[in-house]
Parts: sequence; C-alpha cells; structure tokens
Amino acid sequence: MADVLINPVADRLSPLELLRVTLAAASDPSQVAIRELPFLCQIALRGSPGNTLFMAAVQKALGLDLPVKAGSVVLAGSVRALWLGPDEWLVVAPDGAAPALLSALAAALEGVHAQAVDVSANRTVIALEGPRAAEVLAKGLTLDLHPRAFGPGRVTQTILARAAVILEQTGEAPAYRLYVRNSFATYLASWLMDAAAEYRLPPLC
Amino acid sequence: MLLISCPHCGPCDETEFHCGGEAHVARPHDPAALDDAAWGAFIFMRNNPKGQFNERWVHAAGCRRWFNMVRDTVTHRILAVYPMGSRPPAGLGHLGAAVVEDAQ
Amino acid sequence: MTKPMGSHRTANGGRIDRSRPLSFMFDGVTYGGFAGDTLASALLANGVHLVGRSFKYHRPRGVLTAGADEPNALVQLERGARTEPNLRATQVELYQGLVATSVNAWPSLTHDLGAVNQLLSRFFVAGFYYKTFMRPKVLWDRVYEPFLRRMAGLGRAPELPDPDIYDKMHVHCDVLVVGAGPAGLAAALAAGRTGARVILMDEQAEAGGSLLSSAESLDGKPAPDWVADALAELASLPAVRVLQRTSVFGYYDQNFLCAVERRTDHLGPGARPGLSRQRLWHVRAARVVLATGAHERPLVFADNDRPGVMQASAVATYVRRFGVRLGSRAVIFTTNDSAYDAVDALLAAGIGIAAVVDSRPDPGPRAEAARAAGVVVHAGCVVAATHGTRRITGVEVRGCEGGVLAPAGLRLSCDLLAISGGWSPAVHLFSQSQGRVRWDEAKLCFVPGEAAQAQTSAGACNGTFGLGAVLAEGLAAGASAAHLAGFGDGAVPATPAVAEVAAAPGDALWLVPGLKPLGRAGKHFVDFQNDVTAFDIRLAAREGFESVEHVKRYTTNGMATDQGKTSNVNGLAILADTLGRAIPEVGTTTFRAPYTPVTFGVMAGRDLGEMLDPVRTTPIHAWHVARGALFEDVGQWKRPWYFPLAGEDMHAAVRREAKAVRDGLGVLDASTLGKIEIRGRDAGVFLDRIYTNLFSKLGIGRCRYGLMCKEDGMVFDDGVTARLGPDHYYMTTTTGGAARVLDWLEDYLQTEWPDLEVYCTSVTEQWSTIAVSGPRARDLLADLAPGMAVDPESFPFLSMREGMVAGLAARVFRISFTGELSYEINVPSHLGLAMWQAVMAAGARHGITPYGTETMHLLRAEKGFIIIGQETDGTVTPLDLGMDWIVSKQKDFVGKRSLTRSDTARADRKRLVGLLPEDEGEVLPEGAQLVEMAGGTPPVPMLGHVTSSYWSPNLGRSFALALIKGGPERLGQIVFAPLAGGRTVKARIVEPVFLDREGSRQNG
Amino acid sequence: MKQRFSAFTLLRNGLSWHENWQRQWRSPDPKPAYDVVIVGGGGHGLATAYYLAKEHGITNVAVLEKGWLGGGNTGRNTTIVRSNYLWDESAALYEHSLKLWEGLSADLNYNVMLSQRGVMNLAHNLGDVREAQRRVHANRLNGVDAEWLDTAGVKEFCPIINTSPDVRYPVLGATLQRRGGTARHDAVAWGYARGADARGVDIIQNCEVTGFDIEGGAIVGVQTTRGAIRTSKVGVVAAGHNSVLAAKAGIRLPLQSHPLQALVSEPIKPVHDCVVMSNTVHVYVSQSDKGELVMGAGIDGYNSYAQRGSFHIIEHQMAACLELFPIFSRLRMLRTWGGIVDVCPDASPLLTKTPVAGLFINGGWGTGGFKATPGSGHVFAHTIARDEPHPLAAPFSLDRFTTGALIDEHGAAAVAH
Ligand SMILES: Cc1cc2nc3c(=O)[nH]c(=O)nc-3n(C[C@H](O)[C@H](O)[C@H](O)COP(=O)(O)OP(=O)(O)OC[C@H]3O[C@@H](n4cnc5c(N)ncnc54)[C@H](O)[C@@H]3O)c2cc1C
Ligand SMILES: NC(=O)c1ccc[n+]([C@@H]2O[C@H](COP(=O)([O-])OP(=O)(O)OC[C@H]3O[C@@H](n4cnc5c(N)ncnc54)[C@H](O)[C@@H]3O)[C@@H](O)[C@H]2O)c1
Ligand SMILES: Cc1cc2nc3c(=O)[nH]c(=O)nc-3n(C[C@H](O)[C@H](O)[C@H](O)COP(=O)(O)O)c2cc1C
Ligand SMILES: [Zn+2]
Repeated sequence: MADVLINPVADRLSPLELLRVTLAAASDPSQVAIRELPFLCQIALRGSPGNTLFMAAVQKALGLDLPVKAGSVVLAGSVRALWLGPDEWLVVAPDGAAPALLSALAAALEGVHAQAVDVSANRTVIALEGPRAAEVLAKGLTLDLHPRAFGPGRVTQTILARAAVILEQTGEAPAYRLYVRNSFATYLASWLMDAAAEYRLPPLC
Repeated sequence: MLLISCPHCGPCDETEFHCGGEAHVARPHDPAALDDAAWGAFIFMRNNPKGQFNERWVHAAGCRRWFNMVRDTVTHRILAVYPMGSRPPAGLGHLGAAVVEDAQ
Repeated sequence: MTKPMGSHRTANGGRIDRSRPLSFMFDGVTYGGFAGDTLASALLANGVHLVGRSFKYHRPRGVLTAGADEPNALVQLERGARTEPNLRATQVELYQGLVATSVNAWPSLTHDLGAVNQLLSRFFVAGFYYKTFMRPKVLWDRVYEPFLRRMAGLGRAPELPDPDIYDKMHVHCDVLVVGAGPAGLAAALAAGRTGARVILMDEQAEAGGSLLSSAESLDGKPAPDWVADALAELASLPAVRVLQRTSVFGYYDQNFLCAVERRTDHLGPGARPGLSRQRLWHVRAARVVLATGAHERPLVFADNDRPGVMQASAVATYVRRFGVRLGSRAVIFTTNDSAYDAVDALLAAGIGIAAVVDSRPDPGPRAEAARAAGVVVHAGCVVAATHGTRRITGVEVRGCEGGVLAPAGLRLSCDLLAISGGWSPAVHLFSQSQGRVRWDEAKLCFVPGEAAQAQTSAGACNGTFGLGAVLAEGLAAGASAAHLAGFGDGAVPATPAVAEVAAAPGDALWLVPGLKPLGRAGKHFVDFQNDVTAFDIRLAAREGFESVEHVKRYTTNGMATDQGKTSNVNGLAILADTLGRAIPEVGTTTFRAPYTPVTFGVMAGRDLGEMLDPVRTTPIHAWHVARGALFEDVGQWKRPWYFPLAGEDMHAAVRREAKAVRDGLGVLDASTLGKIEIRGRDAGVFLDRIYTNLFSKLGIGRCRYGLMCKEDGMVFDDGVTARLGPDHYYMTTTTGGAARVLDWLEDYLQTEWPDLEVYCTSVTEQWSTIAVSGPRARDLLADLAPGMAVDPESFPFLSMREGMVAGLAARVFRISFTGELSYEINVPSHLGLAMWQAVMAAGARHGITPYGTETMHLLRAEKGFIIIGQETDGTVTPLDLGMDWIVSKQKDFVGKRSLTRSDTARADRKRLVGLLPEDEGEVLPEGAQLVEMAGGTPPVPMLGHVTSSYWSPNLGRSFALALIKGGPERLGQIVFAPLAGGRTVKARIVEPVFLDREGSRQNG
Repeated sequence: MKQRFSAFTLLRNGLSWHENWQRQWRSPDPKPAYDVVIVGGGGHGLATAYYLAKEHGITNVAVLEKGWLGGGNTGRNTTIVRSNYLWDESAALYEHSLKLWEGLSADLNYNVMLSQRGVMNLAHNLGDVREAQRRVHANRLNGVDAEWLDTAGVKEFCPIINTSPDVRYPVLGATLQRRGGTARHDAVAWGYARGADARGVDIIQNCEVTGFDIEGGAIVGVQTTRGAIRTSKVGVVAAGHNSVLAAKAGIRLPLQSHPLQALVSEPIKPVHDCVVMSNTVHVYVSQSDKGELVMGAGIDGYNSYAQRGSFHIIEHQMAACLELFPIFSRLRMLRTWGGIVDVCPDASPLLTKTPVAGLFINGGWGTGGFKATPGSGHVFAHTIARDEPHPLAAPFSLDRFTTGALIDEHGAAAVAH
C-alpha cells in the first residue's frame, strides 16, 4: 500500500499559509508589512561558550563563531546564529539546510557536551517591516526598540502581547523577524494585523 | 512593575521574569537521613523577611537563566543581582535558617 | 427646548474659537458653545449653574472648579451603548451634538425627589447605617438593604457592550515630564535641548496649564504666546514627544508610570471608527519630572455648596480662558493672595464685585491694589452664611477674630462667590512613587519630601507658587534630569523674565464659624460629592475615630470620584483641630492610583474576545474543524473533543468512536503533548532523580512510562520517555504540563545540580503526533511503512523506531494510552496534516475513525490509566494511585522522602479504585462524593469521590474511577453516592482495571 | 454600660444634635499586665478578644495594634463571604463562621451589613465543571448550601454576564452558594472593637509589638513600642506579618507574604446584584451598597510588605472581567490598593499552638480570611482560653507540615476572594 506517499517538500503546510492572503491584504509597505517566512531551517544549539572544544566544533560545522554577547547575532553567508541565552543559540539558515548542518554539527560535536536539535518545524517566522513596524511592536512589547537600545544585528527572547517570541532586528528600516511557536502563530499574526490596522486609516487630525 | 536586571540580558520588565522564592535553600544531600520535621522544614519553611530578601528569579521569557537577587520587600528596591551558586554581595540580605548549605 | 447660544460670554478674548459654534444638549435642553469650550464652560456661558445633585442629600450643586478636581459637576455623557457615567463636565471637551444629563436626580435636576433626604439629614449623619437596621434580620435582607442600594451610585452603566476599541503602547524615555504648565514646559525644554528622549504628558486639550488663563507675561510676551513658542521649540526637537489629553494616573516601582490618552473623545462618539478611543501608555523613564500643579482649596463655611460658589482660580479660568461672564455681581472670599487674580480677571471682564472678604486682618499689597482699583475689601472678615437655593443670591459677611464671629455684619447680594482657602500641591503621583510628603507650615500645604525614586518635583506641585520661581525650578529640574540620564552638562537655561508680585502670607482658616453652632444651621461641606460636613468629622472624632484613616472611612471623606482633591486637607485640618493635634501629627490618607478615574476598557486594551488568551491549535486543526469536531479547552489549546456525525450527540459519538478503537482502528491528534529532547552524559541520572522510576537502565530504542512528583510527594506530571541513544532521551509530558515541566527541569539543572551535564530543549511543536490505536493499527502501519518491520518481535510494545512512513522520515512510538495496540507516529509538524491525511486515506479500508479527548478519556479509564488533574489534584501520591510498581525503592527521587511522612504513609488515605454502579445504565456524575451509608444528616462522613465516570460501549455498562479512603482494602464493598434531589446511587468497589487486565491487547 | 444602637437611639441623638454619642471604644494606655494579649487589631484579632470576653469570661485582655484598627487586610478586602470549601476541615470551619455571620449584626449591636446575595463560582472548561461538581457534592454532605447552575441558570442569576458560547472561555456553569455574599469590612472591625471594649478589653492602637519575652520556653510578656507588657498568653493575629513576629519568638512559619490588589469603580446605580468569581479567567466582582464595583485582582508573584502591587496584574484581571461583563467597559476605575496576605503552602490557615507555651498563632488566611473572621476569632478564643485547640481548629495546626496532613484548598484559593 505504498500509494499514500507524501512529498516532504511540496506537501508541507506552514502555520500561516492559510492566512497568507489576509496578511498581504493587511500589509502596506509604506506603513507596515507583515508576511510569513515559512520553513526556515532552525537548529536549537546548546553548549558552553567556555568550552573551547564546543566553540571550535561549531565554528568548524557552521563556519561562524557563536555570539557570546547577550542579544547579538552573528552571520556567516546564509547562516545566522542568534544568541538566546548564555548557553543557548538558534541557528537559522535557508529552507532545506537543516540536514546538512545537523550532520555537520553532529560530526563536529562528537564527544563534546552539547545539544543540536532540529526545530525547523517548531516555530515559524513572521517578517515585520516598514516605518511603523517598531510602533506596532511597541503596542505589545515592554522592550525598548529605540536605536539607542536595539537595532539591526540584535535579538532577544521576549513576550509580544501574550505570546513568547524571539525578536530579531534584521534591517534599519526597520525590519524585524518574529520567531513564534506554530500554535501561537495565528494569534500573533491576528494581533499584528489588528495593531497595524490603524496605520491604514487616514491620520488623526 | 519592577524593572529587573537580568545578569545576562540587562534590565527587563518584571513580566518577563518569574520569582522562585527564597534563594540559597539547597536540597538536602540525603533526604532519607532527615526526620519528618527537618524534611518538612526543607519543603515548607522559607524565610519571609520584611526588608532585604535573598530570592531566586528566572528570566522566564528571556534567556531562561536563574539568578539570585537581593530585594527590599518594603521598598521593592533591588539591591543586588548575583549568579546562582554564589554568595550575596557583602552586607546585603540575610540568609535564612533553612539554608543547609550553599547549592554549589 | 432650545436656549440662545452662550448669552453669558465676554465680548471677546479667551481661547475658545468663536468662529466655530457648536450645539449640545444638557438635560434635554439644547445650548450653544464654541470649539475650545469644556462642557462646564459652555454651560456656564449659558448661565447654567445648577448642574448636579450631591450623593447623599441631593443638594443642588454647581461647577466648583475648572479641572480634574471637580467634585460637583458630574454628568452622564451620551446615551445607548456609548453612554458613560460620572464624567466631570470640567474635563469634557465640547463637540458638536454632545448630549449630557445630570446624575443622581429624579425626576429632574430642578425637582429632585431625593432631596427629601435633606429633611432627614439631621439623622443621616456619618455612619448612621451602622447603628440601625440590625433587627430583625429579614427586614435588613428584604427592606433596608434593598432601599440603601437603590440610593446608591451616581450615574448609570451602559446596557450594551462597548462599540469602541482601546489599545496600549509601551514607551521608554530619558525624561518623562508630567504636566505642561510653566514648570513642565520649562523642564521639557531644558531636557529636550540636550538631545535626551523626553516625553511631556498633559491631561488637558492644550498645553500651558495655568498659563492659559494667566494675565502675566514672560519675557515680555503674553503667557499664551510664550506657551506657543515653547511648543514650537519642543516640536522642533526630534527626541521630544508631547502628548496632550494624556493623564498620568499611576506611578509604580522603578519609574514605571501609566497614562491614558483620550484620542477621540473630543471628536464625539464613533467619530473615528477603527481608531482606538483611548490609549494606555506604559512609560519606563530613567528620570521623572513631576510638574502637576496644585489644586485650590475651597473654604469650609455654612452652606458653601450653593451653585455659583466657585474656586477663585476657576473663576479666573472661566473668565479669561473661556470668555465666560460668570455672573453680574461677585463676592470673593479668601484667606490668601491668589484670589486677587480672580479679582483682576473679573475687573477686566467688567463683572461687578460686591466685595472681597479676606480673612486676614492685614491682607497686604494685593488687597491694597484691589482697593486702589475701587474694590471693597473686608479685611479680617469671613462669609458666615449663604443664601439661595439653585443659585447663590447672597452672603452674610462677619468680622471674625480668633475663630469667633462678630455679632453683626452685613449681607451682600451676589450671584457668584469665588473662594480660596489656599493651595494643595498635586502630590498624588509623588506620593504614589512612595515619596513622603511633609507639612509646610509657612505655605500651609503638604509638599513633597525626599524623592523615593529617580524623580524631581517642580512648580506648584512642589509648593512653589510664584511664576518666576516655578519656571526656574522647571528649567533646573529638566536640565538636571537630562544630565542624570546621561545628557547635557546640567547647565540651567536662563529663566524668562516675569514681573514679581509682592506676596503676603496666607491665613490658616480651616473651618469658618457659622451663625449657629456647627451642624445646627447650614452645612459646612468638606467633601462636596459625598456630602461630608465638618460636623460629620467632629462626630467621628467624638465617637473615637481618631485616625485620619478611620475618619475617612467612617465619614467617607475623600472617597468620592474626585478622591478628595478639594477635601482631604480641609478634612484633616478640621480633624486635627478637633483632636487638638498638629496637622502633621494627623497626617494624610494614602494617595493611590489612579490620579483620575480610568476606563476599564483601556486597561483591557485589545486583550478581549479571541485575543484574551491565545488560542493554540495543532497543524491538523483545520481538518478537525472541517470534520465537524467539537473542541475542548485544555489550557490554551483547542483539542478535538469528539467528532459527531449528523444527528449524533456526544454520547452517541463517543460510543461509536470508542467501539471503533477497540474493534478496529481509531486515530487521535496527540500533537499537543509536551515533548522535550534531553541530551548529555548525565541524562539518565538526571531522569532517575526526576522520575519515581528508573530511566538510566532503559534500553536504547525503548520507552517507559514515568511519574514525577513535587518534593511534597504529590504527583505532578506523567508521560512516556524514550531512550534514543546512550546520552539521548526524548520525554513526553501532559498537554497542560509541557511548559511547567520544562521549566522545572531547567530549575533543577541550573540551581540544584549544575554539575550534571544535561541539556533540555522543547520540541513540543516540532512534531505532530498522530496516535493510531486499535486491533488494526499494525496493519495500517504496515501499509504506511512498508520498510518498517512492524511484527511484535521486531517492534515490541514500549519501543520506538525511526523510519519512513508514507514517504516521510518519522519517529514511531509503540505506546498506548487506550490499552489497544497503538502507535504514535511523529513527523515534523509542517507535515502533520499531510501525514494525518495519509493515515486517513490508508486507514479507510480499516474503517479508521477519528476520535477526540472524550473517547480517549473513556478508553484509558477502562484500563485504569490516570489523568493528571483528574485522578490527581495535588494531594495524591503515586502510592495513592496504586502505582507502587513505579516507585523505585533503590534510588532517591524528587519527592521520595515525603512519601514516608506519618500522614502520607497512612494506610487509610484516599486511594484509587474502580466503581461499578449497581445499575449498569447509571453513570455516576464525576465529582460525586461517596459515603458508607445512604441517608444521614450533615455533616455526613465522606469516603472519597468519583474522579472519572463513563458509560462504556466496550463493557456494555457504566463504570467509574474513584479515590476512596483505604480503597484497595474495601474491594467488593458497596458505597453510596448521594446526588442532588435526594437520589442515591449504589456502586461496588472493584479493581481499577476494567478491561484486558493482562494487557494482551496493547502488548500483542 | 454601652450605649445601644437602634433606630430609636439614632432618632433621639439626632434630636439632641448628636452631642451625646459615646466613643465606640476607649483609647486606654496599656496596663503593665494582662491575662491575654492579642497582637493585631484586625477583624480576627478583635473577634478573638470579643469571644474571649464573651464566651470565656476572660476580659483582662489587650488588643495591640501597630496602626489603626482594621487597617490591615480587614480594611482592604473585597468582602466576599461564603463557606463552600472543598475539604471537610475547611467546610466545617468556614460554615461555623458563616453561621456566626448570620447573627453577627444582632450579636454585636452593630450593622455589619451582611448581604447574602449569593456567590457564584464560574466554570469555564470541563476540568472546572468536574471540580465544581465535586465541591457541590461535598458541600451538601457537609451541610453547606450549594447548587450547580447550568449556563442558563447562570444567566438567570446574573443577567449581565456574557454567557455566549463564542467567547474565549465560555461559561459552562457555576456553583452557587445562596447564603454567600458580602459584608461591610470596616463595620466588622468596628463592631467587634466596640463589643470587646464594652466587655472590658483594652484596644490599644499605635502600639507595635516588637518582641516577646520568653522564659523557660513559655511566654511571659511582650515588648511594644509603648513599653513592655506582662502576660502568659499571647495570640498573634497579624495577617501578613505573622512570620516576622514568629521569627522574634524563634519560630519559623510556612508562610510567604505577597501583595494582593483590589480596586473599585466609580459608584454607579445598581447593576450587579450578586457576587461572581471565576478561577479560570481570574475575576471576582460584586457591587457594594454604595454603588462601586468591587473587584479583586490576582496575587503578585513576589514577596512584599508594601501594600501595593504591580499594575499588569490589574490589567490582566480587567481584560478577563470585561470578557465576562462587556457592559463594564466604559465604567471607570476609581481607586486601587493592595494588602499583604500571608499564604500557606496548602492555602489553608494556621490556627495553632506553638513550641512556645502560651504563644498561639492565627494566620495564613491568605486571600480568603475575611469570611472566616467570626469563626476564626471564635475557635481561636477557645484555643487560647483552654490551651488546647478547638476541635474545628485542630486540623489547622503547625504540625501538618511535618506529618504531611495538608488541607490543600488551592482549588478554593486559585482565585483570591
Ligand atoms: C485585596 C484583598 C482582597 C481580599 N478579599 C477577600 C474576600 O473577598 N473574602 C475573604 O474572605 N477574604 C479576603 N481577603 C483576605 C482577608 O482580607 C484577610 O484574610 C483577613 O482580613 C485577615 O484578617 P486579620 O484580622 O487576620 O488581618 P488584618 O486585618 O490584616 O489584621 C492584622 C493586624 O495586625 C497588625 N499588626 C501587624 N504586625 C503587628 C505588630 N508587630 N504589632 C501589632 N500589630 C501588628 C496589622 O497592622 C493589622 O491591623 C482579601 C485580602 C486582600 C488583601
Ligand atoms: N499665586 C498662587 O498662590 C499660585 C498657586 C498655585 C499656582 N500658581 C501659578 O500656577 C502656575 C504653576 O505652574 P505649574 O506648571 O506648576 O502648574 P500648572 O497648574 O500650570 O500646570 C500643571 C499641568 O499639569 C497637568 N497635570 C496635572 N496632573 C497631571 C497628570 N496626572 N497627568 C497629566 N497632566 C497633569 C495639568 O493639567 C496642568 O496642565 C504658576 O504660574 C504659578 O504662579 C499660583
Ligand atoms: C469594599 C471596599 C470598598 C471601597 N470603596 C471605596 C470607595 O468607594 N471610594 C474610595 O475612595 N475607596 C474605596 N475603598 C478603598 C479604600 O479607600 C482604601 O483604598 C482601602 O481601604 C485600602 O487602604 P489604603 O488605600 O489607605 O491603603 C474601598 C475599599 C474596600 C475594601
Ligand atoms: Zn536574561
């Protein structure tokens, strides 16, 4: 009975696929735009930055030095490492990169106290861009996003409205990425659309 | 709304944290060796001072790390933040009687 | 009825826009006003002075103030869904078509039946209700209390849900300045020029504070022009933000302040659909400058509450800022210089002044100046009584020395009485910040003491009253705040030049004697809104209520919607006098948030409806919806509860689903289960300490069910954990416990056992979990995973395999929560729906049936499997559950020591058993309590309760699980469940496994 | 003899311009010695003193209050009174209390405004329903009136509740205790104070207890800011501060002190004629006889001795409240405040003797002790007078934390009340 065969790429459904059109309709690049970046490769990485074996192994596998400064992001080519905690990172890469990166990590980390787990399907990513993006976030975020306090290359785990998110600033414009657990994605997307709605109204006199 | 300085992430709103009660209460090494009263004290008896309190917090919505803090329970002023497994800065807080020994 | 527009206006001037007339309605009458008016100014400009009735005595009341401190002029705004009670007319901006009604008056404001209370007022003194209505109790229950309640309240709640929306914003700044009067503007300028991030918030429609009604000039400019220039400069500073119509209402720890911005209220109801009506600002500021001004104190004299009695500063404001001719003949009664500002305003507007009554025997230069302008000043005199009902018509003026009235005086007729008893700095926010106020005997007011947070007070709120000094203080506060926040060098800009007026000290006159002993003629109101009189305060003291807090509560002084802005200081001064104590000894009551009332809606913000709490769904959710599932809330998750076919109720659906699983094949979306990857050299040891049973010896590729306890020995969570490699485990938890368990593991790892080399990572949502269960599950898996050896030897119960299922790399666990042959197929959640569909397609020929949580609960109960939170409630140990087999004797684990405590080790604890109702069709209600014998009068000793109960199509009868004292020793005994309506159900205690005791179904 | 309060005396005093009202309680200086000293002039402490005098004839009693009497949690709670607790021990204690409430105004000759308007506890999910029904069944067998209402019943009992099935957490039903309701918090303190005072008890305000004198393991006196007082029996009834005081006697208590916040709306005409509580969405609300909506928020997570908490707790609670009561959206919050509640690990109180002879502790009432005021005072007076626990108090002793015989009322206390 091998007739039920699933295509592991084509048959995927991202958490916000069903909202794709709605998100597009709610977006206005001159104000704020919201869209899903589905299926990014994400790897949860744990290890001690004090362990030179670990740091070296990761450098070897990913071609980058993991960020040790709180809240920072290191990029190398298409791979980025997000600092999540003093012994915790999220490695983000394009769709499809996970198997290769994971096996490279597994090989390099052999015998090292570390953990690398594929979490590509654990969270989805929402891109939020446009001049009003920071203001939209400020409606539900207790953090300070002012350029003096945050900016491109910065990342943090926090709570947006009532959902836990990883927030990364990717551009000056500003542009942000919100990494959110699948089950919260619909809530968060709805919340963002609601928060952004007023910027599509004529301005308050 | 407290503003708490996570030792890793810096100042963040209280809503990102979770308070874990009194700090420096180590789990006994050999629970079986304790009588009911001593074991009961370990589970239930905690310091509850009016004034400086050594307490544990975790940056639950942020870096997920636990740390210690001395906070005044009357003014809500935060006097020190220090890592798990270390002693409070000299002259701050007072360790409760339940402290069998330091965790680490 | 329509009245001509604003017949009581000055010829010109003021900040109203005379080119923009507006019409509005008050108590059914249409009036006219102008843009820039408040409802209060517009009413006054129409000669309407009677605007409300007081709470207790229903006394006619007029507008007393021009701001947030207004106690009298409360209105019900608008009608229908957008109606809003108790708004202060002094703060409501006029808009076209505004509709307002007075509160607490029936049938009308002019003829109010509640006014009969005035006749009984002699008996309705403070606290009278504590002294009566005690007996008989039924009269209290049926008559008195309902009557008191009917008298309660002021305005009315809407009867419909709110059509408007509200939202929130979080901001951070270097310097927050509260109040945009001269002090606040100066502070914002000084701080803003340094480049610091400055936010200036002010509750009024426009900035300027008292300068908007000031006749003074700054640097030679009229005050309002200086304000305009200051605003223009602030607008040019990119890091400065000015928010008008924004009331800062709360000052919390570590410089966290909350404010409400009224974004659309001034535009009228529903004017801006889609835009939030009000916005709650959360501000975290490095430094705060409070520049909130001061409130003028009324004077306490007999019948000081008549419409037409008004704060002197409000008189100046209405005349100058709003161009209102408040009357034709005014009397000014004051204890201090500031009322002479009202004199100047009235003179300039050409309003007649009958006299100034100044309590000071020697009132000083301002009085001299007034006299020079032709005004009669009665020095050393007071107003001892007033006349008029719906509007003041006259006053009795008497000399007063040492608190004793002169035997004779004169009567002045007037239609306006401006009063000033001095000023109370608005120390509300300062006090909320935990700063202590101190009494300033020279200034006769409470002023801020030492700051408790990174904060400075400037201007009138700091007890500084001269404009030059106010500006200087504001500039210094702003410059220093910025400097302390890391901006600028702290240098203070030059103070604008203002003309200083020589000032004379004010007089401490807290209670003006009346013509008769206190309370016998006329009422000396202290708290206008709550009708608290000086007499009430004296009475409270006489009855032993000596603490200012007791007096507040006994008399309700300061507890009305204005929170005593005009009454607190007078009240405590009268108390101090009564007790023969000094004012600082009596002290103030506690200032609390909010500074002015805040709508509930804005506190909820957008967190309503679906956004109250995130709805979490699995990747397969849409399929469940399409299939007509009903859902159960489990924490934030929506889980399919059951899948009814047309015409089925829950019972029918569950019977069908449950039969399908036992007889054929069922499928459940188990994706919500918590999943944790655990890795590290010490992973096994760690799990041994966390679970009651042993995991370090588990074979690779094998799974084991485990229980976790808290240190108190009570069961906390459960689940199956698999060993994927030598140092690699995969833990599952309950749906509700997922986050809790992960946090708890981290807690132990980080704080208790940091020496253990273990990392944990949540993968709850990485995987979709599809449980296929039933005798045909193996056939299905064989179909879907042709490459996987699924025979019992190759893939035994409690093991896991990784392999290709329907073309996908999957993790398959052979575990069972139903007691049937079951597999849990895990695939990355992006593919969960695809896998579910594949399972449904492949299962079609096996008659696959999707089932929900209800069926799952039934099936596991047939096997006696527990559910955390149903069989357990935080008071149940593993032994209570009869799970001794899972409690390791060899090793320590979290909670183990607690199991041998004397009470926890008792044999007659409530323990898990099964129950078979005598009537096989009778399903015991879950939660039913069990007793040894039917009947009896309460309290009836209880043996325990039913934790789970179902009718089972597989057993063909009802059954239940229960926790019963000494349960296992009572097997075979009969217990009774007394139910509502006197019915009792009989049931027999049995072993808690009802089906396949040997486990051949799941193991086979 | 104390002046009696009645409609008649009110009338008579009105006619004499209220000049003849007596003090409701004296303000004596502390005597050097008392038979019993009660530490804490809240409702529980005052009730204890009242019943010591009334039921046990012990009148040489001082109540020492560090501030103004009734200024602790008694003066800052949301006044909900009910007795529908789950476990037998609690049900017995709170029902004992409710029975005393029902005669209290008459007993004290002080109108404490008990208003038995009914308390509903809402159920929003299947787990809630199960727990609620378990409680109803247990209550009935314990002689506590209890009913289960379905959604329609809830709507009928409280028409302004949103019972639409389409809300985030629909109302699936509720337990109802009709005898539950509210009472006037201040009047309870004042009524007991007046009653105790009339029987000879000295109520001493502005007198903080700063230490205990203990000799040979027995109490011999207390130290106060107004001097030392000798006594052989001390009852500590200092909600929020019990652990601080116990520590001065060398005793550790399983208590943690947290802020609990409450708020009132501006007064409005009556719209809400019962008490509604909800564990799941975390709300409790009633309307006072003066017209304010009285609402409780959740407990703050940190320990505190400041009578204030964090604002987000209130925001959270308000969202839940509006979900249940959409018509409240345009009403306005008038005042917020906080109290310090000391909480036991099992959410049940301590009514206990201590290792120090003559030292008794009554505390740990957490978020829900107002309703227990009469009962607590009554059984605690017995415990002190007889030097042995009243049968209803016995299960609430300190040694349950050693034996494990906890009385876990977290279900009852999951939402403060
Ligand atoms: C916001 C809030 C809402 C609540 N809602 C409810 C509810 O709806 N229903 C309900 O049943 N319960 C409720 N409670 C709980 C209830 O208020 C308390 O359990 C109860 O009032 C405790 O009474 P008490 O007399 O023991 O304490 P308190 O009234 O606090 O009295 C203790 C007294 O001890 C004094 N004291 C402390 N230390 C010393 C010392 N060293 N020397 C002398 N005196 C000292 C204090 O000043 C205080 O006056 C609520 C509590 C809060 C804070
Ligand atoms: N002659 C006197 O005795 C006397 C007495 C008092 C004031 N004054 C005069 O009044 C002026 C005082 O200046 P100032 O700047 O200190 O006060 P101000 O009254 O001019 O300004 C205070 C401003 O703060 C706003 N405000 C108050 N509380 C607020 C809150 N919680 N949130 C947002 N905004 C809030 C007010 O609406 C107002 O606009 C001076 O000109 C002074 O001479 C004179
Ligand atoms: C049931 C109840 C009703 C209350 N009603 C009012 C009220 O109508 N107006 C008011 O200002 N405060 C009201 N309060 C709050 C008190 O003013 C005060 O805030 C509370 O007793 C706590 O004291 P504190 O704020 O002085 O610390 C009420 C308090 C309670 C417990
Ligand atoms: Zn952190």
